[in-house]
Amino acid sequence: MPVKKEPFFWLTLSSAGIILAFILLPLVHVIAAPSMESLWETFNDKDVRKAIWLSISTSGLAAIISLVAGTPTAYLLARKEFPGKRLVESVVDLPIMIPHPIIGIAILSIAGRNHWFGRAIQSIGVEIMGTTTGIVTVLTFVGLPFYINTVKAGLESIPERLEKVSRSLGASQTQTFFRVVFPLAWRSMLAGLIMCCARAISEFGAIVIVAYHPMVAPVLIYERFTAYGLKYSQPVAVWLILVSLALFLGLRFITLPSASKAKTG
Amino acid sequence: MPVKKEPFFWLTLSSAGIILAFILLPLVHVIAAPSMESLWETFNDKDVRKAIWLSISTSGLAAIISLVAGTPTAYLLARKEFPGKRLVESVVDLPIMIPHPIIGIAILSIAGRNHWFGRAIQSIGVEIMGTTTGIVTVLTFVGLPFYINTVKAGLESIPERLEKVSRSLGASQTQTFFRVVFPLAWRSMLAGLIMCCARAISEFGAIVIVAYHPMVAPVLIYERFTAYGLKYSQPVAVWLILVSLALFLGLRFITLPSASKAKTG
Amino acid sequence: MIRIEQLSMDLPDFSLNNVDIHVREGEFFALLGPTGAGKTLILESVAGVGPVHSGRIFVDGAEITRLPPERRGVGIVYQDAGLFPHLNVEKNIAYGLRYQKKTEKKRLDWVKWLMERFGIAPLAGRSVENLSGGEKQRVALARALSVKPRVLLLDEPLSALDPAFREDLRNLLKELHSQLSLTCLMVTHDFSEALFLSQRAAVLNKGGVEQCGGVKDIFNRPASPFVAHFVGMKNVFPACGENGQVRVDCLNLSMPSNGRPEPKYAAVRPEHLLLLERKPVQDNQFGLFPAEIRGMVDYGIFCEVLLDYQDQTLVAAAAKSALMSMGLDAGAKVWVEIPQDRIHFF
Amino acid sequence: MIRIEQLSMDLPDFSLNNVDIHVREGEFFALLGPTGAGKTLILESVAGVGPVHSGRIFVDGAEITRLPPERRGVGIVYQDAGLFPHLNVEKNIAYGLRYQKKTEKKRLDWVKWLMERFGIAPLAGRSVENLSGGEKQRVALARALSVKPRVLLLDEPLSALDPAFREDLRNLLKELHSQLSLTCLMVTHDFSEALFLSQRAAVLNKGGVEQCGGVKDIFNRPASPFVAHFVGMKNVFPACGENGQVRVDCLNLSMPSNGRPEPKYAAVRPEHLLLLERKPVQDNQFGLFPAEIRGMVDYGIFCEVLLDYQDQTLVAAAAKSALMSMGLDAGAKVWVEIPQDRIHFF
Repeated sequence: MPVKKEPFFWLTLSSAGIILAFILLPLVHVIAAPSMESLWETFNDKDVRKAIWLSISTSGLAAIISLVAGTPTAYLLARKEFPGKRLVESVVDLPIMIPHPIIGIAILSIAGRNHWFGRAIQSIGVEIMGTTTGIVTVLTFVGLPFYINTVKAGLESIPERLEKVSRSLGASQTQTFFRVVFPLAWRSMLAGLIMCCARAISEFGAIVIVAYHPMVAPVLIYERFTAYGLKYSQPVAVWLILVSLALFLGLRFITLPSASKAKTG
Repeated sequence: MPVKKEPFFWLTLSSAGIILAFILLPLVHVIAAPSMESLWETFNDKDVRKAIWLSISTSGLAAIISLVAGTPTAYLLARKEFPGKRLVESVVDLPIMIPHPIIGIAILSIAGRNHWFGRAIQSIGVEIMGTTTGIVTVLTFVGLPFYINTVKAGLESIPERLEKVSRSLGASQTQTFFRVVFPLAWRSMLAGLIMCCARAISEFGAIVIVAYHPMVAPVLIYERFTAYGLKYSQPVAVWLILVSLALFLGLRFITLPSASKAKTG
Repeated sequence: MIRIEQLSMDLPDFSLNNVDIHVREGEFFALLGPTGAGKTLILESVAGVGPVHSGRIFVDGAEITRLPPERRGVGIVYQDAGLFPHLNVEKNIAYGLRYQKKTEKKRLDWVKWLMERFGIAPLAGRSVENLSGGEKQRVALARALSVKPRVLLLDEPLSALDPAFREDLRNLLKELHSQLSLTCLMVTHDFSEALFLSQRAAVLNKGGVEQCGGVKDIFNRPASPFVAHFVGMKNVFPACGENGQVRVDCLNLSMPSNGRPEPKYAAVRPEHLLLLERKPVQDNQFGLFPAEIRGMVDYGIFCEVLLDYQDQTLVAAAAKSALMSMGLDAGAKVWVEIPQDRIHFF
Repeated sequence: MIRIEQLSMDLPDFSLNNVDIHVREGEFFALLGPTGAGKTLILESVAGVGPVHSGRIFVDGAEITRLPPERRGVGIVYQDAGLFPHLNVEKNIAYGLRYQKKTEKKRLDWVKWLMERFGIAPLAGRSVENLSGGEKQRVALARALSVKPRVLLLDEPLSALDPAFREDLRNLLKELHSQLSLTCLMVTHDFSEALFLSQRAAVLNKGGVEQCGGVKDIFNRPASPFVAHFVGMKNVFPACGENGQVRVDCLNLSMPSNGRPEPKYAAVRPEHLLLLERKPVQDNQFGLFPAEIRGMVDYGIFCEVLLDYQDQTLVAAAAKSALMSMGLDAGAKVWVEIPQDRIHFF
């Protein structure tokens, strides 16, 4: 491009550079800071392994619950027009905007004995406070919007016409879903699962209210930090970052082909 | 629609109902639980007002920093094609996926004396740990991706052709930005500011590491919860929810016209 | 075979009012109308994949208004083919056979036969994404016919195709219709397609039926100014009749009424207006008058010529080479002749 | 006035190779070519808003290759008008005047004059979103001319318009060009636009210039099979010449060479092929042979007729009513006559 660059161009470039440095510098340092030795030691620490595993398993469970409960809702929002649709969409987005400790407080409030819902679930033996159930509930609450929004966008990109043709060929709506919609939407559903999982793994503020114990990884990191200081929390952080990055790369990998398709098409 | 409904249809409807209940029930309860009296009392509590104000002001500052630093970057990502663009986009998205306490630890790590950056800023008197500066840094870190992604999408919807025409008419790139791009993009920039603000207000995990004091509202709520229990944290939560909801409604209000336009256009 | 009774629907930006249509067994029926006239909505209501607010739909004498689409026995082919992008050609065609009571072998034979019949056997394993428009429509047709529907619905099946492919597929549709004695209901905005393919037609305008009948009849004898314009009779003038004569006052024309005593309009096709460089010798000729060329609209090889005569605008059509050899351009004066037998009164 | 020298660019899915174009002062020059031939890229490189990988561009003798767009004095009008949606008609037109050394009053007068000249004065306060396509292009033209550019670049200015508006704007462009003695460089894929508007033209194909010269010259004497097809000479056959004769072997034609001794191709326009129902009486006529109609492509009032003669395919064009009155359809046998003076050798 032989046209001379304006100051404007250099401004955009330097602002991008500053932002990249701002994001990468702390993250790279926190990964690079601990010695291999301390990383290895942390890896052999039973508590750390347990916490990371609890983080992964509860987040995964939250993602699966989102899949089961969220897919039909995403389909409804992608396909049907109805009065109040924007309101429903707003409610689905709500958990993104609510401060994290409040989410924990809200969930605890209705799980307690002074709310009919709390009494109902306690009578069948479900306890929220300080249990894995509670953690999964919190993580589903924060992860669900990410799943629904991702899958909704994916479903919207499938022409409704294909479903109409399928039904005219003799398939019921359920059969149409599994033979036409699912094969075309599984990629966005997988992306939604990962988004949901990643959001769930990163949660701390709501969990720390509902269940300090059993300890998920972010809580463990927080505890190590408050109890022993920065240096002792860093190795645990590295392991959790690696899990997050793996999810993140998986997501990029899954969305990459469809994004490049959208560009050329 | 006289065609008979399938079980599939009722499935989507009931799943949507369950999800709405799951999200709304706890939030409505947490708002409705405290008595007017305790709400008023909390409102008169100096600490509460100070914390909420700190939350609002630091989030607002983070949003403004995002505006200044993020707008050129969003413009670059929306307009230019360059090798490694996807990588830059991935880095910008990173803060969304990193567990919140780790963000705090990462920022603290490079702000300390055993990192050149920490020594550099401390030598000019900038302290991160336990300061408002630290809070703003953390909130900028978590809010920036939301601002950049929103503005980038907004800029992409403005035809580049308009800028080309403007320049052929004698306007420089900077003049073009202020006379063409900004008037068409200010709505998405405002939406980006609000998104960034809302994300920042909801942050807890990263702040609690970097700066337990001065107390932002989520930290105050957490402290009241751990020190005095659920009942004493709820009134504070109500006030913070109201702030979040105001932002949320503002966002919906701003994005509504452009969304309906996109539908008919 | 298909009977639509008092079909109505009310959508935010469109409404359909009490449409009655009857398609006979084995007939090729065309639903004509401009874009946005509600043609596709009618088609989808027959297939059961669109909204119906009131009215009833019968196929083969049985009411199907509330039947789910998969139990209606109605095939549908859309303008954009609507092939399943995740299935190859063969699997697209075989899609509906799972719901038919047939042995695996019979199914395979039937799909094979269909692909042979539609000339797409060599494409069997190909992804549908890379097919040409014409090939896609062939696959869509084969797929719709695979389940032997009682009725075939066609939604502008030719519109998205290049002119060359269009003719191909048009011939194929004509063949299929006569060979398989299919009952077809086709939506189109192109009258020449209807003229070629269908026996009867209905012209829709603003959510209502404007004229219904034999397609040649509509073409030659439109019953309203809208239909006249739609079938290409672009010159429409008010007319009146008395004393065994019909008159077009604005053109100073008068002729025997021939048993059509009360016409309201007279219409002529652009290609039936003759353009002459100078006044012919025999002076007392019928329908001859001077006009000025206001402009020309270029359609490639041929032009539409807009003519001003007194307060009237006439539209003529002529080959560009003829216009060039006459040296005609905007502003030129010409003589226009309207042959008496080309005027349609209604 | 505009001189483009050895312009090249390499994009992921397109490349432009060493294009040389020279537009003289006051000339209307057309850049012709099919979609994707790189026409708009050339235009944008002149305006300074597109990439240039090598080559040089001069306007008025001064090199502008590395100049920012706002200092080039080049106006540009895009196919979709590219109006600023947040400004009304008047403000769109006045946009560039801020960078001109003029008093406020002079600016207002000038904008007023422009709006009068372009017939858009009544729209001054209107939002540009609700204008018709033709009105939008008028505003875009007025805006481009408001800053008195040395050169006006037009990117398919007529393509997005309805046929009726198209003629309007075409006439306006012609008027403007002669009245203001503008230097115009227009990109188009429609040869008839170039024929009407421009004096000289260049035909682009696959990123290179295929033929350049007077536009009538290109129309009548295309120099390559690509250009022949592009200007509508759809019948192209190999030819050869010897002993003062030129021959088209595949059609068994032979005639005096008239000083064009070594032609490689012979070409005829479809509208110059005559279709006859039966063999005419005088038998020894030139260029007369029997053919079979393979198909017809319907273009509304008129048809292209595809003809098979031995191994060759010929394309003729005729009015649909003429074809109908002859009763011709696919499969029919006809006689085809090629008038000797209609054949172009190159």
